[in-house]
Amino acid sequence: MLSLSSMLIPAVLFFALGFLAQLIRSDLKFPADLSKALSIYLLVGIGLHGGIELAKVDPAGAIGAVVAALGLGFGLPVIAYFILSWGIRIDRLNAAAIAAHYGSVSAGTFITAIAFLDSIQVPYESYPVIMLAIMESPAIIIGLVLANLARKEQGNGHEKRVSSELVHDAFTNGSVVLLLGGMLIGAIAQPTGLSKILPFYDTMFMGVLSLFLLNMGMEASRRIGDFGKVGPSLLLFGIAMPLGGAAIGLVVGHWGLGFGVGGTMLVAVLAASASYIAVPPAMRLAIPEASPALFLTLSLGITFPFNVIVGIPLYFAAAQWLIR
Amino acid sequence: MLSLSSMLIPAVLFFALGFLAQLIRSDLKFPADLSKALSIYLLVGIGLHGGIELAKVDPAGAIGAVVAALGLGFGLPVIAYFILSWGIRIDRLNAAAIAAHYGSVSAGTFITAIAFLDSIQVPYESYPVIMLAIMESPAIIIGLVLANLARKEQGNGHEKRVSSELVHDAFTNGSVVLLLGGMLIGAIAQPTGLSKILPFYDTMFMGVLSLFLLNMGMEASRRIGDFGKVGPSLLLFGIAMPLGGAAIGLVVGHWGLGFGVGGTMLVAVLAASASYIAVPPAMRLAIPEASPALFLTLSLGITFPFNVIVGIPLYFAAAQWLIR
Amino acid sequence: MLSLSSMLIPAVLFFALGFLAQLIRSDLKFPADLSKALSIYLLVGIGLHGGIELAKVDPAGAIGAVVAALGLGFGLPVIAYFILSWGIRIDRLNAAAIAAHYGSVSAGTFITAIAFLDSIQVPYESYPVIMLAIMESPAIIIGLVLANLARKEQGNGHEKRVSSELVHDAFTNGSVVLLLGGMLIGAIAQPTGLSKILPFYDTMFMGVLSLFLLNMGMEASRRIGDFGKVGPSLLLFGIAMPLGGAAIGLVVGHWGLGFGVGGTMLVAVLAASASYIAVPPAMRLAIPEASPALFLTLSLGITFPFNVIVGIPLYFAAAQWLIR
Amino acid sequence: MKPVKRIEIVIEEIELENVIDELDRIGVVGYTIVPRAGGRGERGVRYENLQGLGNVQLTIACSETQSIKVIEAIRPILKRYGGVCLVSDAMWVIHDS
Amino acid sequence: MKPVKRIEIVIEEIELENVIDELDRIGVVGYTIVPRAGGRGERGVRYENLQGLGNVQLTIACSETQSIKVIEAIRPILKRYGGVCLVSDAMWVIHDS
Amino acid sequence: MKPVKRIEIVIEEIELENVIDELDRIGVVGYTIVPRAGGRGERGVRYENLQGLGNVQLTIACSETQSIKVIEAIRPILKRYGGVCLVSDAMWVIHDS
Ligand SMILES: Nc1ncnc2c1ncn2[C@@H]1O[C@H](COP(=O)(O)O)[C@@H](O)[C@H]1O
Ligand SMILES: Nc1ncnc2c1ncn2[C@@H]1O[C@H](COP(=O)(O)O)[C@@H](O)[C@H]1O
Ligand SMILES: Nc1ncnc2c1ncn2[C@@H]1O[C@H](COP(=O)(O)O)[C@@H](O)[C@H]1O
Ligand code: NA
Ligand code: NA
Ligand code: NA
Repeated sequence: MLSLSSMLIPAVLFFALGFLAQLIRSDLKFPADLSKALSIYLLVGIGLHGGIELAKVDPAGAIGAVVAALGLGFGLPVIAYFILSWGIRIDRLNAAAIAAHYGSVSAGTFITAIAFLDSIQVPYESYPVIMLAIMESPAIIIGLVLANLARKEQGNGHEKRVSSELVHDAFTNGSVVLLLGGMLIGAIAQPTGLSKILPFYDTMFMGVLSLFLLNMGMEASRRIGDFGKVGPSLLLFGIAMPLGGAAIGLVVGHWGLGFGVGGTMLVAVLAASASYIAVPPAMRLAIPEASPALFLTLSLGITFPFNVIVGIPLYFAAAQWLIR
Repeated sequence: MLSLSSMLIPAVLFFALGFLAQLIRSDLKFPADLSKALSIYLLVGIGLHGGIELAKVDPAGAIGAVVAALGLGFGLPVIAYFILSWGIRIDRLNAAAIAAHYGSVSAGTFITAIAFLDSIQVPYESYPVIMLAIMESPAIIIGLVLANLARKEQGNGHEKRVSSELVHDAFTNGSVVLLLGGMLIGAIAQPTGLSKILPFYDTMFMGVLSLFLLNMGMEASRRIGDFGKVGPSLLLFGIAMPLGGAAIGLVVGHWGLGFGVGGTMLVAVLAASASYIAVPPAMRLAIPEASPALFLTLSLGITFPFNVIVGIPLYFAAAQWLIR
Repeated sequence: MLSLSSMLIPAVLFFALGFLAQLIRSDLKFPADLSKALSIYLLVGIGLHGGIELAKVDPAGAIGAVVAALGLGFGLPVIAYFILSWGIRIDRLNAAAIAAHYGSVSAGTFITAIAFLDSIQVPYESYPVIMLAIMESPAIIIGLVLANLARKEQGNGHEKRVSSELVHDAFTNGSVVLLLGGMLIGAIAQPTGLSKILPFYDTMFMGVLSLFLLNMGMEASRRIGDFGKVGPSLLLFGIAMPLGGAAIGLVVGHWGLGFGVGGTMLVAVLAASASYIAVPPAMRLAIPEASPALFLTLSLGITFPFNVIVGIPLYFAAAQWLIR
Repeated sequence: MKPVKRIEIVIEEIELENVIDELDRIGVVGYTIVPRAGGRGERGVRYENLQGLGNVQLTIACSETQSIKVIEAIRPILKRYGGVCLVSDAMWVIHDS
Repeated sequence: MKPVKRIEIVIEEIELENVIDELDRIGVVGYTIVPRAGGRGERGVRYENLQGLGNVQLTIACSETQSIKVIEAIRPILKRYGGVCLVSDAMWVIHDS
Repeated sequence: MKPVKRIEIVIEEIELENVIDELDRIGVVGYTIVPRAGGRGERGVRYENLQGLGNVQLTIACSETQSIKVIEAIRPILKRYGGVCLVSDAMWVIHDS
């Protein structure tokens, strides 16, 4: 029942519409610049909201969230890597690239989770937004470290050192800049001025999300063609990993951070989600030996739809069950 | 007086501004991706509104509208075809291509008509939106059937069968997907969630329309250069056909469907309008022998401006006169 | 204190964020079509607001503003030209091109000034918007006249007459068309219809400005690389000229037009601002011998940031001091 | 470096799908697409627009034998819908990946 | 297939109108435009931007005799505004439409 | 007109920066970029998207000696990331600016 109603929140329905449009081979075109524009708006908007909320709460409280975010950001990709290379036995370099995606987060999934909580009117803590911003980057570093270890073993000369340049790229990533920048502005901007820009970022937020998800549905659907290349065991990983991540997230959110149902569920979503915007180009550059057909299909074609349609209500139900 | 005030609704003024800007050869540029974005927004928005309204009314009542839409969608292109090939005596293939445009509809004209009704605060039925979605496709099929008959007569081998592929394209057209998808979401989405995205699709709707019409005014103006190629009799057709279509639409709306002034006028607008977004590429693919200089100039350069500036207030006055 | 609080209005903070993002070489991309879309929206929006306000006030009162705008538009570039060629002694053609930029205006700076006044809740006259529209063009003509004089002296054959074509381009410039068009529509459109599009142009205005300034911050930051080519004396000009212009604007606004603090400050901003959208391409075409590395770096890289961060609060303080 | 034929095709956006189907049919794997192109020819001016009636520029590097197949496959489409197809010689920098 | 000259011109967006006027003057009908290009040359870096100071890539296939006219018409513009113009040989796939 | 080599490179958007660094290193000043390209090759289909995994088309006109340096600099990148590099002959219309 929860699950069904959640299927029917507009965000999910627009995602499904886009997925379907592509499936029936509609000639519907969604300009790439439009989805870039929408994602800029969404990142700034979620940052602003977060910053405004955070300015109200105890900054000390944020420390726990920061530590948890770093823990998850560095821990999850390592777990994913071992499952992939020892469990599923795919080559180390693809394992490292995929692991980086699952260690990082998907802002789209996070915002959809917030749309879910809003539509069933459940409150949530403001700290998870910081975690979203922090968790973007660490996994990228881990991914490269793992790839270099793998290359060393294989003894091929292509080690690309974790150069300052690469760390720079990971932390000056466009998404991170917009999220942190938005949070800072939300926290320090002069109130009257802020009140003048908020209608833009408030009134339109969920509507813009609906168009963004329409497009992401189309992109997810485009990946289906590569399911063959991915193979059953990896496809299974694309569903098992978010479930495992969510479990860890629930523990961290509830016992680690003492969040309520809303906040705990959001931490689960962060841990369960896989990046499909920031990490793919980073891994393409850092681990060219890895196949985008694998990591994009898993993160965008499997895990993202799974989280949006099944995961979010499921993690919410789990959070309720934990905190009853 | 009605006509003058209608000239002064912002939608029309923005159309005129765009038309003028092009006429005076301003260097004003309107990015193609922006107009694609605006039309995606407008189609989803009109669909959503329609779906919400339709969820409130008796679904049985929709059946009449569906039947009427199919009747108009299949009937109007045939009428147009005979006028063009027997009356104006242009070659059969161009006749078929042009006929398809006039059998289909223009969402831009329909939404401008709604802007007109809103600004003079006249209510209207919700069924015409379904008709808008349904009437997009049939004319495309008819156009091809007519073209094939013509080709057979001319005995040139290029018959392109009304392949399942072509029917597929006609019905999975991007505009249709967005309209029907929006309607479905509007009808079934969970209310709280819907209330969160509506501000985006409500508050901004008429404003977005104003920018869209600014661009359409520019595009219409661009067609003037081809008036020479079109010739006086076809230019006359571009004004006579919408008048004839509107007359049929008034009859169908009033006596056929028993709509009020608003709804009857909208049916007239549907019948009077010619497609300039969905049908041109379909005809370009299906009837390459036909000249875009003819069908685009007629639908976008003549009929669209005529309907927006003269037609809409005229059809409204006629509907008032019918239903006094 | 005024200056600090002004630093903290969101408009300025977003500009700073964009500037910083580029400075730290973030991979943040801002689609060119998006900034074109935002500027179309902002120009129409500011025009509409202006037109609505102007419809309320005494049209006779506008005459003074028009005269003042023409005076500043024709006078400022001449002043700038003499400072550049006699004072700083740069070649005449670059002097002419740069002068044209400083004689014209920056809508972005003007709108940021309005954001500033709104956020400290200071009222302002509606006439300056007309001045904004009028001041776009004259400087372009002056720039070319000066360039031709220079070419005559140098006796090189490349005189490009102030052809009707060029005057045409100056006055049919896209920004001018959108500003004047928006003003006209705001003044004459039917009220109910207008009330339906205003939410779009009101609610979102300051938010859209924030994204536009984010991008302009990035663009300004990009110019830093050319500071070397510009050299210290020209860089100084980029700060001294707006200060001088502002002084003239304050005199014109207060004694010439009898405006209050808000209006006087806006006239100062108009005189202080340098065009970085409309004039660069015009000068590139008219004076190809001039280096974009100079005029773009000065107007977009120096004067625009200076006005947005330091100038606006400064000119406001000066206006307050004048009119206490 | 190995000598190849460089085939440059300009067609309408809406025809691209058909052309790619043809390439698949004759086994041509590689091509580069530059979308949002405009131009002018016998059929008048074309530019990127809402209707998708603009052009795309398609570049194909292939062996001479393949190039002949491509040309034969493309010619009827050009005949029917217009467009241009230019063929020239080039050297392909081999990177044996 | 008939031999033609392939002329490839890169100029600033804002000059395009002038160049097309020149082509009309010398009777060149066909050309292809790729807008939103960027690049670097003597005059520094250019990229698509709000001011329209980016580049466009213009491709013209024409006879040798026409190509000479085009080059003569384009040269002063290149001299004044910068840009490049490359000329090479190509075969035009005829589709006698 | 002077004879030059026309080098046409298609690579992923994200690699562009590295390639330009290489060009700077070997002293190549001029190039033209056509962004937002797509295509297909050994590594499957690519198109402009949110992730910036589309292609860019890079055109370089330079002397034969420079062309050799460019090719040597580009080859390892192509080997590692894929893409194509075509080299052909062209005449550069000199405008001695
Ligand atoms: N001579 C030419 N040189 C370059 N491009 C051409 C030429 N002729 C046609 N084209 C391109 O091919 C498209 C279709 O040509 P057409 O079918 O002749 O109208 C035009 O829009 C141009 O982009
Ligand atoms: N050697 C070259 N190879 C390719 N394109 C070039 C070359 N030189 C210049 N260009 C293009 O022509 C434009 C103008 O060049 P310039 O006038 O030298 O600054 C540049 O922005 C490039 O797009
Ligand atoms: N034979 C070809 N002709 C033209 N472009 C190609 C060819 N092969 C590859 N490309 C381009 O180079 C990109 C990368 O190729 P690849 O690394 O083989 O996947 C593709 O997306 C195409 O844009
Ligand atoms: Na994760
Ligand atoms: Na119709
Ligand atoms: Na000024």
